[in-house]
Amino acid sequence: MSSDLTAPVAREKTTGLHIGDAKPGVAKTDPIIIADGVRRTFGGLTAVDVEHLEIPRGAITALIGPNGAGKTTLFNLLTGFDKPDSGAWTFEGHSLSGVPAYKVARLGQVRTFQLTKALGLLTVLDNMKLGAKGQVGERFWQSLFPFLWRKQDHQIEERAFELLKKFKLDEKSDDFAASLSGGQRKLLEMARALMSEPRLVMLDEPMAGVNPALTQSLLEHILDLKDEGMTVLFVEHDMHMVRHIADWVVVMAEGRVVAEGDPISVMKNPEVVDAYLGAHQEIDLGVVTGRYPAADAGKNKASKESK
Amino acid sequence: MPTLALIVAFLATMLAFTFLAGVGSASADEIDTDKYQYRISGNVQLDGKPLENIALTIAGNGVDTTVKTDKNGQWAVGVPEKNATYTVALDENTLPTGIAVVNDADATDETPNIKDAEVGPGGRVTVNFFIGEGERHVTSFADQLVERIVNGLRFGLMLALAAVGISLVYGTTGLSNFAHGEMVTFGAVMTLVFSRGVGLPIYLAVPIALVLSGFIGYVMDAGLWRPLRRRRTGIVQLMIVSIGLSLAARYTFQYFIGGSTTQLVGADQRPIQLFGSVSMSIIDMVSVVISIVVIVAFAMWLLFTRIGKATRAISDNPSLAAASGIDVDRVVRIVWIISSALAGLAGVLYAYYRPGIKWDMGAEFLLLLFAAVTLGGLGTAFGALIGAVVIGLIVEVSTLWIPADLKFAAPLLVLIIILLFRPQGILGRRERVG
Amino acid sequence: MSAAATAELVVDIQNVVAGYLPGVDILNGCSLQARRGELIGIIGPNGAGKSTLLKSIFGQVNVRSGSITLEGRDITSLRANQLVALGVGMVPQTNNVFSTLTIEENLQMGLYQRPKAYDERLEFVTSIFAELGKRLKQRAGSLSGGERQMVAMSRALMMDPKVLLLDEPSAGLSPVRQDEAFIRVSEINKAGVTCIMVEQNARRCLQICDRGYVLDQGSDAYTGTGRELLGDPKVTELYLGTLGE
Amino acid sequence: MDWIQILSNSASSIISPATLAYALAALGLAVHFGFAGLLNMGIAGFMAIGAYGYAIGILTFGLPWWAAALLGLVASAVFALILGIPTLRLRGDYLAIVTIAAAEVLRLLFLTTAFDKVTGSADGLFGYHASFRASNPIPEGTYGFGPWEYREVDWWVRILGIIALILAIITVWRLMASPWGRVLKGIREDEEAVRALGKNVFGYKLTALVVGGVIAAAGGIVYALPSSVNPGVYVTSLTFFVYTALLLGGAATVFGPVIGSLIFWVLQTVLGNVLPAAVQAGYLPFMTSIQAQTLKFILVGIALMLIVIFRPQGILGNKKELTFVK
Repeated sequence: MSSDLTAPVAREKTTGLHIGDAKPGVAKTDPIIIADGVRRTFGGLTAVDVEHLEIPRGAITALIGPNGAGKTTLFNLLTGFDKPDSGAWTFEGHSLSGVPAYKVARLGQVRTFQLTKALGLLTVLDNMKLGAKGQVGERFWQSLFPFLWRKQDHQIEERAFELLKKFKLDEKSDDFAASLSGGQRKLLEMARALMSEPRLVMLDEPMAGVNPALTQSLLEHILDLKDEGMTVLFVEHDMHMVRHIADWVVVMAEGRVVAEGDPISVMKNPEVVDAYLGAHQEIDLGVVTGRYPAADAGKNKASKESK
Repeated sequence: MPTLALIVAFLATMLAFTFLAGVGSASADEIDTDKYQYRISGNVQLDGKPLENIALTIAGNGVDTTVKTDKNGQWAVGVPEKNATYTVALDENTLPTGIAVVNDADATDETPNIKDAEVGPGGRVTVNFFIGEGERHVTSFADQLVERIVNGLRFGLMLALAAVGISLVYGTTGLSNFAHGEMVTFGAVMTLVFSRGVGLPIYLAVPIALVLSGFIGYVMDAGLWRPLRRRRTGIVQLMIVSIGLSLAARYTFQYFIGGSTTQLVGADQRPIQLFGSVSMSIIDMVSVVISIVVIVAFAMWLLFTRIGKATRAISDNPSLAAASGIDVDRVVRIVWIISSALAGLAGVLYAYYRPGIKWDMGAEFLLLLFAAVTLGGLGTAFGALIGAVVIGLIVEVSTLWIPADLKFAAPLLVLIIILLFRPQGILGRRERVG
Repeated sequence: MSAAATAELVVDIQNVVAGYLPGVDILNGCSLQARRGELIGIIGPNGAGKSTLLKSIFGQVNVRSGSITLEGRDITSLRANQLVALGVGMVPQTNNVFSTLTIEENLQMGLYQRPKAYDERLEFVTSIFAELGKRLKQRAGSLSGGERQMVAMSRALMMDPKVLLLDEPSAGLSPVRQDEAFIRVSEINKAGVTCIMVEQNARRCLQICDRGYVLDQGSDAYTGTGRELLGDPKVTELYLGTLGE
Repeated sequence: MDWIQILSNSASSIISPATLAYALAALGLAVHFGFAGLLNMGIAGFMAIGAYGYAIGILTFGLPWWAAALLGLVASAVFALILGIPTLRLRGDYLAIVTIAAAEVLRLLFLTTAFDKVTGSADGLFGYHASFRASNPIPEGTYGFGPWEYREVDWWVRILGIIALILAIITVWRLMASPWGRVLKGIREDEEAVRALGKNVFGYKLTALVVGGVIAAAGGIVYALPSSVNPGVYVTSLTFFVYTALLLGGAATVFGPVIGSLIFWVLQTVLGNVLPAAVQAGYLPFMTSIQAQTLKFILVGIALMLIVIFRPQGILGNKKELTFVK
């Protein structure tokens, strides 16, 4: 079903996620994450300053914004990998402030990284098996007695193979993860995260460094997650794929949430246009800098409109 | 905070041990007699009866040892030098009440509890005190503190010479150089070779040793570290290579100078009393002046010269430095030469401070260097400078409360505790995840 | 612009294949030309190899085949300090100032190879970045993102480069600062410096550049003047059209 | 030169208490460095704790030898906890510096005259053999053949050493073949990634530090069993020698540390016999026999450099799986 060979089927977007006007900090009908007043500064520079943010359950939410907008820092804060200067947030009602990263993951909120962290000197299969939760054999004393964990390990292995097949990595299962290509590592990291049966999957730039042939299949995988009942939050700065798969878009700039909404309306939002294309989008910098006569610029605009 | 509680408990236990030991142990009647071949000994008696647990401090020529009498009233301390003078001070607080050290016959010494002991050609001397009823003579706590602080600054400045070098190397290349201690030893050993060996006067031998130290730095960079950098060897690998180098160098010194301690010319100079209970020999004073002058010159170099600025730029951001047209390899080579020469100088001064040159003298120095550099933040030369002075002070001042043979343990403990609160080091930066 | 189009070639990149890991090519057969006085923009989707192309000019990537020449001289795989001596300046995307050094020291590092020309070059640089002249003793680490970007450009300009390479000068800046950065790049170019700029903000980049290259999967898919590319439906589809329609 | 004697000595060193002690220490270090990626430079401290714990247990507390050995192991576990809780959050190079400092503090505490009654300060501890020898089931006499001919006491030491080593090997092998070992190796590769998968990285590192520390302490006890506890042994050089043995065999392997220690000591014995003999025979006229003994340590240093540069994975390690990941 999820193959890069079949043509992408447009899937139904989830709607009705918010209550009231789609503005920054809007309340959601069924939020999975609620964050309040989260601030993080790095030596005077404010990286994140989010007043209020809710992430809708059972939908795919994209966190977009230009480089340096604080997307990854917010990710790190929400997953316990960094500590905020102030603020609080909950995941499915559990307060997560000050909860260490591994406990956050155990609660069912698992993340991937922008720069892939495939464990290079472990085999692909071992990478996958590492992802499974609640393994008896991972406890110290039990690990010494294989009969206590062998059965569970086999079950985990089976599940790992299923996922690997789905992600077309099953033939690589005995190779060291270091031998995979960049795109395959992204896939492996995502598959590994799924081994823990998460309820919220957080993907930090899943498409960065992935070749276009793989992009389509990655998108399909992300859409599949939603179909399987998971919530997805991902960071991306390429709007192309955001429009394709996201049900909800949160736009950040300079550490703040500047806009929220469904992909279509967000892209029409002047705040977003500003954040992405510069404040005064209508002004042509070529004209401002005197490189082009105003008339030429107008012509260009016309040609675009005609399209 | 169970972590903190555990640490506090651990430290408390250690402190308790220290105090208990101070009260309880009694049989430390012979110290360093197997380490050094010469000795000062004595017998403390009151009207022919031996006094047990009387504390004596033997100082001079870098020795600073406290010893207690055994049940026969006897004590002995090993010292590194013969034909040298040491100061023996009896701690009157440890005498029975109402008893003090008194002057015999018609002498009018104001401090009869402090005596000079000259270890002659025979290598042995006996020092005894006249003890009877009388008024006590003690060095006040304030005087002791001042003396320790002066010594601490002196030691810290010397440490700083080597610490700024190891820090620069770390900053520019990422290498935690475990062989830096051997570069310290190298300077001392070369001075020995050219003064005692070749027979040059010390004021010629030292500069030659420093030039050779700088040259060794160049050779190490060109022959070992630069090729490894080219291969993009990882920092852990580099660190372990430096450990191998340290071992090889350390035993090479032992191969040539043997296992004993050898003194440089002038190590036996008499200290001159300066103020309070502070006294230094001419060489000590010259050492302090040299340390200060060299460190100031080094700081000027780093702050204001073109190469100095380039060095800081590389420590800050090596790839941007290269993108600015700085020949990183060349600057790193200069850093190696300078830090190696500074380590050599520290070695010469340390040889006078310890005193004596021994094949593994750099190894004991290295950990203090690491402590200093880590305290100030890895990679920042000025941090290392401050860290070194702090470590020097901790080493000396801590002996007011803890046994002198634990004085090198104190700064290492301080280091561990500091890293508890700032895992990235005092000036280190935390990196973003992901 | 028309004068620039006929001027001599400064940078000539022919069919470069390059990558970081053995066996994995990021660039596969990429070509690019810059003439004296031109402002070249390189755009393209994530992972297309934009930054890698810039790094291959600056000798930071292994170039496996193809050639890179500067004024006819082969500069493939020269070391950074040699390239600087030949007149190639680089403004990296991140970590582009010496944060523990003062602004003045940052500028001095810029013309490390010719310290005598400092006063003369400072005059030129402060003619574009006037505000820096008053804050020379300030530590670069205390500056905001936009100010750092200016220090970074100034540092690179100090060496009087024949060609200036800029890696996403707008990255991490707020919209207003982004525009400011583009205007500065334009001014630098007008002052006579050939510029090659990689940008994520494609529209802005194409608005000011003389010619643009659209990279896709490691090779140059489209090229033309900035205006042509802005108006090209295929380019819009591939890269520009994702927003603001 | 008496080649027969030299060969015999070298062969004998294969099961010498020193070799067994190094093998245990290197195995402990493999758990720390090879499998968990912890740059522990204080392995000498763990060995010292084992040795002193054993000797002090007998001499000060009057324990039977086996209880004293247990005391040494427990003490090393406690030391691992005290050392690990504050330091395991540190970056690799800081961890190295702190652990080497901690081991040195420990050595200075054993060396100071302040605790002379318990630690023997510079003299170390000796004369604790009675209970151990009394427990020896082997009747008095000399057994074995060829180079491996020992008295019953010496056999008893070796047998216990070998048993300890086999137990340690089985434990480490079981651990590393289990999901627990998988997590540990994952942490070595990238602890953030493993943390993101819900594993308590700190807990695993601490456990690994304790396990490796206890095994190394067992090495310290085996080292102390036949002779005495001398503070001069537990210097930083010992840590470096153990690293050499470990890297020689292969840091991320179970048998590598054992093989490495074996080669280390056999070579030490060969050089320690051949070099002085060569000097006496006049082959090395520029060298004294004391210098010849020093030369072998110089060679250890050079060997360590060469291994790390040219064969970082060791003899048994897989080139792809070399452990210098950071």
